Amino acid sequence: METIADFAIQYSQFLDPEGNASADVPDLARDVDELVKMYRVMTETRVFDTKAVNLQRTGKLGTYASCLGHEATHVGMGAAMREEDVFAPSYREYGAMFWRGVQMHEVLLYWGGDERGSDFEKPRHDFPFCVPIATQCLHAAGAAMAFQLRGEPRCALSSNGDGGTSEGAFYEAINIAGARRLPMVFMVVNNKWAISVPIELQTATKTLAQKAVAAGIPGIQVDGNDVIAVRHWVERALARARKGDGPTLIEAVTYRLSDHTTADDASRYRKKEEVEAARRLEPMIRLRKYLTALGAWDDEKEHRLLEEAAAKVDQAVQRYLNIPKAPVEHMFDYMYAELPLALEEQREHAIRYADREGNGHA
Amino acid sequence: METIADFAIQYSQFLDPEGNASADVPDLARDVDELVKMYRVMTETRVFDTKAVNLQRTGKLGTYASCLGHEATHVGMGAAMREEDVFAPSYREYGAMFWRGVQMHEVLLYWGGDERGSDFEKPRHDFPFCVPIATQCLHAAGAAMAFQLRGEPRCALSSNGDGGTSEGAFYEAINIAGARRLPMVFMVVNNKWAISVPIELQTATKTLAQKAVAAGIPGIQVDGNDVIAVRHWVERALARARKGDGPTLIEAVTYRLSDHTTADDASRYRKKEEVEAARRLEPMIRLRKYLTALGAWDDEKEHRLLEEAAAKVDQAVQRYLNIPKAPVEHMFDYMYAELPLALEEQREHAIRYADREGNGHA
Amino acid sequence: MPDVTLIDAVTMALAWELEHDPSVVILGEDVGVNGGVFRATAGLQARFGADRVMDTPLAEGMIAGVSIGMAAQGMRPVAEIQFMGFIYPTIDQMLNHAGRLRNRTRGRLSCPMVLRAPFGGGIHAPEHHSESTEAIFAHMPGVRVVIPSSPARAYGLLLAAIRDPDPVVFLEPKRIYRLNRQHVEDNGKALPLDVCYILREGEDVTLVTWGAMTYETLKAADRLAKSGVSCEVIDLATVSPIDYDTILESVEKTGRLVIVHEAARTCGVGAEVAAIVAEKGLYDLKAPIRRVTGYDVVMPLFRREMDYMPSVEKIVDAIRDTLED
Amino acid sequence: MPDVTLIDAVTMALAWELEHDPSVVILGEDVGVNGGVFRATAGLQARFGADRVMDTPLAEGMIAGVSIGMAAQGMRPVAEIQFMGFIYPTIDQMLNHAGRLRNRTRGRLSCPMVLRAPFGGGIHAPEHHSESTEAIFAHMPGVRVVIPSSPARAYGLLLAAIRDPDPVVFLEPKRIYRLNRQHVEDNGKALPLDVCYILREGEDVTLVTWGAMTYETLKAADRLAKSGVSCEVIDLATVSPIDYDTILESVEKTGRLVIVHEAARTCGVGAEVAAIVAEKGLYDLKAPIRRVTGYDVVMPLFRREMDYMPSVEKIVDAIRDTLED
Ligand SMILES: Cc1ncc(C[n+]2csc(CCOP(=O)(O)OP(=O)(O)O)c2C)c(N)n1
Ligand SMILES: Cc1ncc(C[n+]2csc(CCOP(=O)(O)OP(=O)(O)O)c2C)c(N)n1
Ligand SMILES: [Mg+2]
Ligand SMILES: [Mg+2]
Repeated sequence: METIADFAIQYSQFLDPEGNASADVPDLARDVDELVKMYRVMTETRVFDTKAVNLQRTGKLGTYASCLGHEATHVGMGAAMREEDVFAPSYREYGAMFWRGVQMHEVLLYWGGDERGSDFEKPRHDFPFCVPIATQCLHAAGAAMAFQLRGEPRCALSSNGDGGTSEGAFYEAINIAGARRLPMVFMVVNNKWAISVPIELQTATKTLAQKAVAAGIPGIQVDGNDVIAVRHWVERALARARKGDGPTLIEAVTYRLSDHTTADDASRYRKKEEVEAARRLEPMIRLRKYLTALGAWDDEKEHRLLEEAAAKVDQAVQRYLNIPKAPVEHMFDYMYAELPLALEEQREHAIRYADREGNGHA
Repeated sequence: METIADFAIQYSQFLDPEGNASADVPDLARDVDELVKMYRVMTETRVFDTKAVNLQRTGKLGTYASCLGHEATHVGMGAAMREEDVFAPSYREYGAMFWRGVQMHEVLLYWGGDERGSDFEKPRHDFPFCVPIATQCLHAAGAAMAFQLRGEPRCALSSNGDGGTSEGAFYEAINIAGARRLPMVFMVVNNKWAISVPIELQTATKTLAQKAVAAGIPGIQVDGNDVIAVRHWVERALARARKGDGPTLIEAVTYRLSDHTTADDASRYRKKEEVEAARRLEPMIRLRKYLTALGAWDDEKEHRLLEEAAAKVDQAVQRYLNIPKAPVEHMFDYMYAELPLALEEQREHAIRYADREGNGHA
Repeated sequence: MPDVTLIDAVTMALAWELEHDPSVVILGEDVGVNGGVFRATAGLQARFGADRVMDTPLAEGMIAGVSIGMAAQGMRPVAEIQFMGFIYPTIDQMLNHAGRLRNRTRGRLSCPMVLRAPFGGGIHAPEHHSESTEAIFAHMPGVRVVIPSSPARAYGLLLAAIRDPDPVVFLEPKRIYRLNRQHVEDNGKALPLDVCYILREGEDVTLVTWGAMTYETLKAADRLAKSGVSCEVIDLATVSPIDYDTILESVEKTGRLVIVHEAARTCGVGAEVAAIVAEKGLYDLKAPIRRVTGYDVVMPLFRREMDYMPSVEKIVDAIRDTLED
Repeated sequence: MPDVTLIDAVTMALAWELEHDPSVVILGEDVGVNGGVFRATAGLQARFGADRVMDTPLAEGMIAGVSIGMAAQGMRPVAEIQFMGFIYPTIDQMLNHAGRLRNRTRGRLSCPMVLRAPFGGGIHAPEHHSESTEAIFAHMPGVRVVIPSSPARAYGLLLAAIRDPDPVVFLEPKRIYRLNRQHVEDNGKALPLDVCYILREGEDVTLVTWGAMTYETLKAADRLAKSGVSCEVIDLATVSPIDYDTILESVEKTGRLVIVHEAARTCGVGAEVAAIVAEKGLYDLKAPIRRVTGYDVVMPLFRREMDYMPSVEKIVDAIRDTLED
């Protein structure tokens, strides 16, 4: 037998859990302003996340999917993108969305049961949250096709989890992306769990990065708790895509430190020890240590940042809580560019009953 | 960056197009009886195929999918299986089906528009033809799960084409097979074309065997025009699966020498030269040359075989043509184990109209 | 034993079949250690092992496809789809294979599988978690669609679905999973499929509904009873094939029909019920048929989901209108 | 220019839009060099290039998903699914995304895409090549379902579908692709969506149908005309949302309704038409509504497919029965 093809999957980490930088760090590791900016958004995201969970516990928010532990992966991918690029998230990439301009009260509106939460003031062209797992990968591929056809120097980036890699839609997306050399990046956020299903039951592969081999595209694995590694490799992959050299699959290895959502109780299926061990690898501490070692951070800055983040989150919460229900007819008014005649009677029916219950608008 | 995983795809051919055997041939290459048996079924299959195409041209058969050029791949995979194993074909693996006991008139009945064609006298447990591309891969995986759960030493084998590897169902099947170490083999018959779509537009991968990497299972590529290579590697993969060591993906590289089906005109999208070049690699000639070199074959044997094959095919055609339409009510009688009350009136309605047109039964 | 909820009854039925039929296996996402996101399979993996109660990779089309493969080879898989909003990748396998395998092989192979999924709104769930699209499956020849509306029917109908030699889509109204309790004998006794269940007898109007809407409909009937209106309430239970004799007999008696369902109106199962009566019971009708249904819009996120759903008020008004016609 | 067939008209409409709207692209399996297995896109790749007319890998879910992504970013993709029997992998994307994108983003994003597919039986095609499952798409809020029944309507309605700002499933009755020719002005003039087309005016009975069945239905009307029965034949054309005013007006005039479709009866679109009339036109009905449809079975292989389908005889008898009621 002769070998006719071979493949290797590489792994990259620049910042270890103690905040020590490896020899081969990229320039980004020396760009203190950018690092601090990312640390700020990661911190704001975590403060937001904690608050959102509490809002749900106190009945002020619906089911909410926490991003605890994913801050480096999410902010890293968000920061690597250009404003004109298109992001197709799943449902917990708040760090990436905040970086791109989505506002906290919009995210709260969404989980608060109000469609207006997906009507981002900016970025207008990003896709909304996507709950049906991995379906967004195809939307990103379609967006990339649009950019390619129009000759625009823009890229699409989709994000899905380890569980999402088992869906046919994920594979169909990476395959078409490879076949057409689409300008896009597939982020696979491997947080080890799909609700209660561990990665071992999800697939027999040693890595998720190697799924790329089935599409004939490059795949690499990075430490998803190292924001420098995530941003660096996503930037590289986007640059490559923008040049017309095609898509890349990037597996970011992290851990879901929270329950799957506020409706889940992870203690049913996960060992405390595993979570404790993972907590020691989380992304904030190492970045703070690194910044401190660079002399770019100290307790006082940390203290001020936390206060500012708390204030920002509280403002967003207030704004969210003060937004009254949308008019009942909105459930009809955005179904089509123009409401078909056939639906007018139903629309009046809905308004009549909502009004009767004094529930038409607020 | 460190390399954390690597993969190699191997290629195997024992018989070259001239019928020369490589040094490392397996024992099978010396088992004249088995080789002749395979050559016989390959020949019968080709005679059948030619006849079926003619039946369609003369209006005695519906659209038919020719297997011209696939004889080694199909007979090789069929011969590698055990009777108790389960085969999940697509729609043109006649060589494999004939080997397993499906009768020629049954195949004609199917393409002749009669469901009874899928009611194989044997093998009773094999899946019928499967037109929705790649869906059968999941049925084979399910069969393998049944065998695994019941502790039966049986395997499932699914077969799909190069185009089929683009369907999410194909990937979902290899992924679950890897995750559960299912006793099965995925045959990917790469005949270079999916109707008019060449393999280059189907995927960016260098091989189809490497799709296995995304499922964490072994994948190899064999010369699909070399029946010895096909049967040998499928037998090895089945033995491995039967031992409990899990599934294998085998890409058999061959070529569709015919139109896609009798409804297709390949000259619209394919160069004559390409087909001519492929014809020189076809599977029958090399096997005959090899058998002749072994002293196991000669023109007289060939002549007799062709006569016998023609007679067998003619008998099957006669049997097929003599089978009258099934009763009209059959369209109801196999929908459920017991016909629901709600359908009885419809059933009577159908019978009434068929009878009125003297079309109820024959 | 203590009274049980609808979801307890589902678990009881699954446990009974796992216990008594070795060919029964359960598969789905999070059905194992976690016992399902609604706990329908709680404790089953611990009791019957990870071979009989399998956590699968995240791929609904795969879950349906391997279930068909297992069923064709002698198993009785009971697959769970986590929410009906994620059931759509199974449609290709259910329509092109599950409902056809027996017919296309002339009975050589068959497909005794069950596809379970919670459906419907009203629990403040996230986007895509509140759909009612039973009509899509009701349009598939060869596939039964069964919807229980009480603990006892959940137990008896699920047993029947698992034992049925043909594929069954078993949709569970999650809004009433824990709404109330009822004594259910865990005796392995199945209830008949393909028949309606009359929940309340009445003379003036026939109300046909199923799933969680049986509660709103019964409440409407109660309220109207106070003003002397006698409603007959029929739970369709097997949404396809429909037991239309029971419906026609009732309409023959009452002369009036109101259909209530949560799904969008257009081409919902209510349309089929109305069509059957307009074909076979027209002369019994004293007034136009009415449908109280979800609107032909996307199920709103939860701030507005109750405005989408049929309410007791909407049902009562529709009945009143019918009586005044 | 010479008279054209229905499929010629489809090609003409595609070419017109490719010519006049740079955001229009065509994608699908074998739509390029091969020009589609039915030749609907014949010559278009040669004329507009492989960027505008794209052969895709073999994955229907992908075709729908990338079309949604393109549409959301300003393109107007027209995707072809080779046969309706293979459209089911698109349902998840069409139902969960295409029909919802505008609503769930409150108009920020929209989905102006067309999903074309040939459907229906009667051409002696292989297994899975003859299905009619328009009802599944008709049940999806936010998705239009349009079915032409003549070359002129194929041209005008396809133009309208491509220009519509929302997703349209455009189903082509392949049995009549080449049945007859008609003069069609290639002038880029679209026909209105969301309205029925009255193919024949009449007084005694209203016949509602669509697609290839318009031919059987018109033949039945012709035959009955000889015995003095005057049938009004309505082509639904936009199967969802339904223009029920036209139907109700007709029934008000005739007092009788027969619905004809090829799809399986239960929960077919005919049920919705019947339900609407039983709700809003009941007092106009002089006789029970009748449906002449495919049976609730798998479309038989071709030796028996015509026994499955509504025939002129079946339709004529149903009309006669209605008139005798
Ligand atoms: C198609 C589909 N099936 C099932 C679900 C229910 N569900 C929501 S999240 C989830 C697990 C996803 O795991 P993963 O892809 O690893 O992402 P993570 O939640 O870990 O970020 C499941 C099964 C869904 N949303 N969509
Ligand atoms: C799901 C699905 N989509 C489309 C088709 C139509 N179709 C029939 S065969 C075929 C090409 C299949 O190519 P390949 O998988 O390479 O198998 P081959 O015909 O070459 O053996 C297509 C597109 C189908 N049968 N099923
Ligand atoms: Mg995960
Ligand atoms: Mg091929």
